[in-house]
Amino acid sequence: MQVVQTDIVVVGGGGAGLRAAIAAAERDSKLRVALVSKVVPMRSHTVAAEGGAAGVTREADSLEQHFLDTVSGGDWLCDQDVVEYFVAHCTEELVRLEHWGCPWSRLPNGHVNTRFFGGMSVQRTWFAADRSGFHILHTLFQTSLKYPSIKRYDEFFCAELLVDDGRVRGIVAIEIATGNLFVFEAKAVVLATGGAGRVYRQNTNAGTVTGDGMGLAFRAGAPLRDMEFMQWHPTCLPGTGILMTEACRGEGAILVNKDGYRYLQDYGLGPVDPWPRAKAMELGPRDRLSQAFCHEQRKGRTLDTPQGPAVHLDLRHLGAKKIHERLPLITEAAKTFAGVDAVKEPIPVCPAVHYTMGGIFTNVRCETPIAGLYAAGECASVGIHGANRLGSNSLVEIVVFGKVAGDAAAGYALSGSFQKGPPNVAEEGLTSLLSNDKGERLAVLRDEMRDTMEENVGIYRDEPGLRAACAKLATLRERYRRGVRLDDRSRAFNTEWLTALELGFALEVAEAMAHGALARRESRGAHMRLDFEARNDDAFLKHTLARHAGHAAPRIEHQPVTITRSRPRERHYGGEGKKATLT
Amino acid sequence: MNTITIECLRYHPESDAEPRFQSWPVPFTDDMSVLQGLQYIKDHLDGSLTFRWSCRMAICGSCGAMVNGVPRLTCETFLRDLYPGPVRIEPLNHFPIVRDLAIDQADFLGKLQSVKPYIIPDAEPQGTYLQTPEQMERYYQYSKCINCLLCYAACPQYGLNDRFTGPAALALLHRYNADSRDAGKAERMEVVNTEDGVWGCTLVGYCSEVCPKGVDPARAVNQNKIESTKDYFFRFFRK
Amino acid sequence: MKTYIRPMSGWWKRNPFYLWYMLREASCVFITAYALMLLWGLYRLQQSRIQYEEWRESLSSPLSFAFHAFALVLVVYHSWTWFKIMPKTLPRMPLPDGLVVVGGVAAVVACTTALMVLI
Amino acid sequence: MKRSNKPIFWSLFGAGGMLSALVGPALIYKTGFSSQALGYERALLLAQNGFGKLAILAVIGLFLFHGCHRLYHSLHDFGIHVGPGLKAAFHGFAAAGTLAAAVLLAHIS
Ligand SMILES: Cc1cc2nc3c(=O)[nH]c(=O)nc-3n(C[C@H](O)[C@H](O)[C@H](O)COP(=O)(O)OP(=O)(O)OC[C@H]3O[C@@H](n4cnc5c(N)ncnc54)[C@H](O)[C@@H]3O)c2cc1C
Ligand code: SF4
Ligand code: F3S
Ligand code: FES
Repeated sequence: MQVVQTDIVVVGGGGAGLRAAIAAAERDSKLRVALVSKVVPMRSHTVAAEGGAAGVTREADSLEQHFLDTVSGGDWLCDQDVVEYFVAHCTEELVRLEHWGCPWSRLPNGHVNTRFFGGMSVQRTWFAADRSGFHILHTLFQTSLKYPSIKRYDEFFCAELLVDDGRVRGIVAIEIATGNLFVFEAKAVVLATGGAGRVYRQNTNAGTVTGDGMGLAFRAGAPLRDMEFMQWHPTCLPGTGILMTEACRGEGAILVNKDGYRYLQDYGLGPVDPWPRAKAMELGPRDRLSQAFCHEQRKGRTLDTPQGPAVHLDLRHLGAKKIHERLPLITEAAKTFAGVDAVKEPIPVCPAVHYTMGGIFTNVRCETPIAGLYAAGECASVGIHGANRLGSNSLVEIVVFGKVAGDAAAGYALSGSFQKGPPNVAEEGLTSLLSNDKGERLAVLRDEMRDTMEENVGIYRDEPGLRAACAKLATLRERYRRGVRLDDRSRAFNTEWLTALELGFALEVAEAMAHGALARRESRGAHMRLDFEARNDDAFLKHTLARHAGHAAPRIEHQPVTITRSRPRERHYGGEGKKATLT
Repeated sequence: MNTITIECLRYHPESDAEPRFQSWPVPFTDDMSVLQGLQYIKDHLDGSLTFRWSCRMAICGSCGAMVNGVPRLTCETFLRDLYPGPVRIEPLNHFPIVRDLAIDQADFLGKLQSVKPYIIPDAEPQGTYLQTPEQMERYYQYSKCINCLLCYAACPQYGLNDRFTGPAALALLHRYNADSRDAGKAERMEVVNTEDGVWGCTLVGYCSEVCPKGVDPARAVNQNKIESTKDYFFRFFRK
Repeated sequence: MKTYIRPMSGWWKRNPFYLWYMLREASCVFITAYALMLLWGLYRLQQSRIQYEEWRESLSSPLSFAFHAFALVLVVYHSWTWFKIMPKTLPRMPLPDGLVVVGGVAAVVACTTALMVLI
Repeated sequence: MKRSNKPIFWSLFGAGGMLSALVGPALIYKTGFSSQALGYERALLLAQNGFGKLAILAVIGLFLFHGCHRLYHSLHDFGIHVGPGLKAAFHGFAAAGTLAAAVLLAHIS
């Protein structure tokens, strides 16, 4: 085993990880920052985000409104102190990205332009055409090249967190190209490993989004919070799950069922006119839109495509010019992956798993309960998304809290309060997978997990289904422990081995989701229980905490939500929304 | 369902002295990409087949390979268009092979760093910079590069001399030089002006032909030949 | 880390695009030879009428004929590629690429016509 | 980082490329396929005239620089290493040819 000594390890080269590394490097250039990522940073999933990032700039807008939209969007499960910090720092981070070169789309006068997004009451979303995540990620990556104290370990797979005595000591990582194990001894570790959407079958996420960081922290003793809240994006291509960004609707696209009827009006999102209207109809929040789809499907009003049921996303009335100018990537993707010319035909779409609201529990300083361990980005649950994330809040979350995490980790590493001496490392477990002669095929276990989640921990849930899912996941974990048999037993670039390790994390993360969902006997935000249709603030205005319990099922606890200014109300969409002017 | 033969170049550094081809019959539907074909092989036929992928929507730049001799993103190349096959998949040309289809990207990453692909500001403004859509248009096209390296696999000059900075890195260099917010052109011209900067290019032009994002790196490189020439002759007049 | 580096030999045969490129580059052999031929003619011109006429005579030999035929084909191809890639080599133009190419081709036609009349 | 001196030779290459693209086809057609072209009187007249001299020098010199530049690149394309010596030889050859043309033109009066 090779040993790398460093001050801070950042695991993850997505938006959150890069921002954290830059923040740490800017805090003190003498700190050695190791940026460890299983893919070269610009391949991270942030690259695929299309729509944009929210930050208050318009005169008609206010931090208060962004706060309220976020808290009500999250169905009051947000920690309001954290949301206050968040909305106050969004714009400054977006401006910083602008200074670093991010090509935000502009108004003719040279100022940054903003667009509507679902659940946002004003045009607040900064965008770079429909390649917002791509440009943010490349801007951050290229900017990170400026700091000599950031040392990159590209294509290193973090397989274990080293924790002694409640303090983080470093990580163990596999150098993918050679299969060699590396120990990174560090004073502080930032996890920025992204979400866990790949525990489901049909999703918008990249292949790397397997919940590794959540699994790492979970096993090391940090609780996962609110894992039952999974966001379905209402407009994805059936089959592949490739996303047709919400920005389509932000620009004025409409959703119709097989009869050409704008069905959202039947689900409390109307009235249809005047259109467009903020937070109404197609600009309603994602959970409501995905749920409406399920109802339409049940009523038999969806279209049948070879890849499954779908409705139509219609852009045609926007006209060729606007479509090509504002939504070039989507037009291209619709053409390539669905064979549809968005200018001439509507695009068939359906909901697919999109975003993991829950994650590693942290406070507003991105601290986990393990000293020296920080988490930021989609892998973390810092408390801003609650029961449902608003579109365009997460691209800005990754920079706001990426910075916080990097700063905090640097402060900790400089403070001297970390533990000294080499950590204890046990190699067993990681390489044992390579020597199994008996066992099941990896893809079999993986597919069974995905199908279980899709079927029983879907948009609508009920007790029997969730119980079945919990039982199934327990047996899958058991079968995984008994052994998977790999075709590939070699060390160099063994992606099958890595996939097996990922599956290990994913199974445990999926279990936290299913058990959290089972325990939450109410409907809130993205968590819809057929057997408990109403929100129940008396019993469940609480975060769910899942604690790892070895080979047994996770222990579920609940934790109070911080409320500062906004008492829970009904969530209002549709008619209550104001008329919006599109520019 | 139709079946198509996929033949892949394979190389394992621990056991192979040189690469060899292996082929598999793969059942496919009309909406299956070459990447999905490879995934099918990995899941069901041979778990040791090694290739990179991530977004599967042509934006992360991971999945480039030679498909029937042409550099392509495998996630947006469809088996239906290659029917009846066989389809021949090789790692991107001109790069060292680490294993099977995975090539060593370290050289490019070093080059990217060498062109200083970040804003080198004059002075930071209050609030955002003003930049009109016209000013943005001057560099935007070059900022669309996804670092997929297809252009390097297309460029024989890079294959013949791997010190050549190459199309994508030079396109990104140009992207920052052309950005109204940047003041670092003089520093970057040092890279442009070397023998292995723009002068490594003989305008083969295939780089732009294969670029999946319309970046047109050949244009960035060759416009900088003029820039470099101006820089060469006018440096005596500048202070 | 052990890697395998594939050889480059014969690369221009791998793709028709490269063959066309090599063809374009091959025009330089003829352009060089043609310049030398003209230089030789200039030398003869400087000597005397007789020697110059001898040189002109040599231009109608079968060998010269073949040379000119190849040269003409390749130089025409060179002209075409030269203007086709023109938009990429010029500094930023306010014109669309297509117009630059059309302009280039028009210039070739104009020059050719002028020379046809003049000499 | 070492500055390349390519800009000098590339400019000459470019000028030659442009000139040959414009006039190459017509010139080659005339010298190769038209027996009346370039009669002694007209040729002499051209070589005596100042502009004519310049035109002849440009055609010969720039064609040579253009061709030689591409020639040594082609050697490189064929995998033959072109060191500084060989490079100098190619450019020297073009320069010598140009010089010869200039001397000859100076002698024609
Ligand atoms: C298609 C799509 C569109 C979206 N559009 C929007 C939008 O318009 N607006 C918005 O606000 N949000 C959007 N989102 C959400 C947003 O993009 C993500 O939440 C955000 O980018 C996550 O960033 P991250 O840095 O946390 O994680 P990621 O970008 O996923 O990065 C994770 C990093 O961790 C690394 N990693 C993971 N596991 C390991 C391991 N075991 N070892 C080493 N490294 C590891 C990975 O290599 C990667 O570098 C979208 C999401 C999707 C899927
Ligand atoms: S220039 Fe084009 S081909 Fe080259 S790396 Fe960038 S996107 Fe890929
Ligand atoms: S293919 Fe290579 S030679 Fe130049 S024009 Fe493109 S970089
Ligand atoms: S998988 Fe991302 S570009 Fe193909």
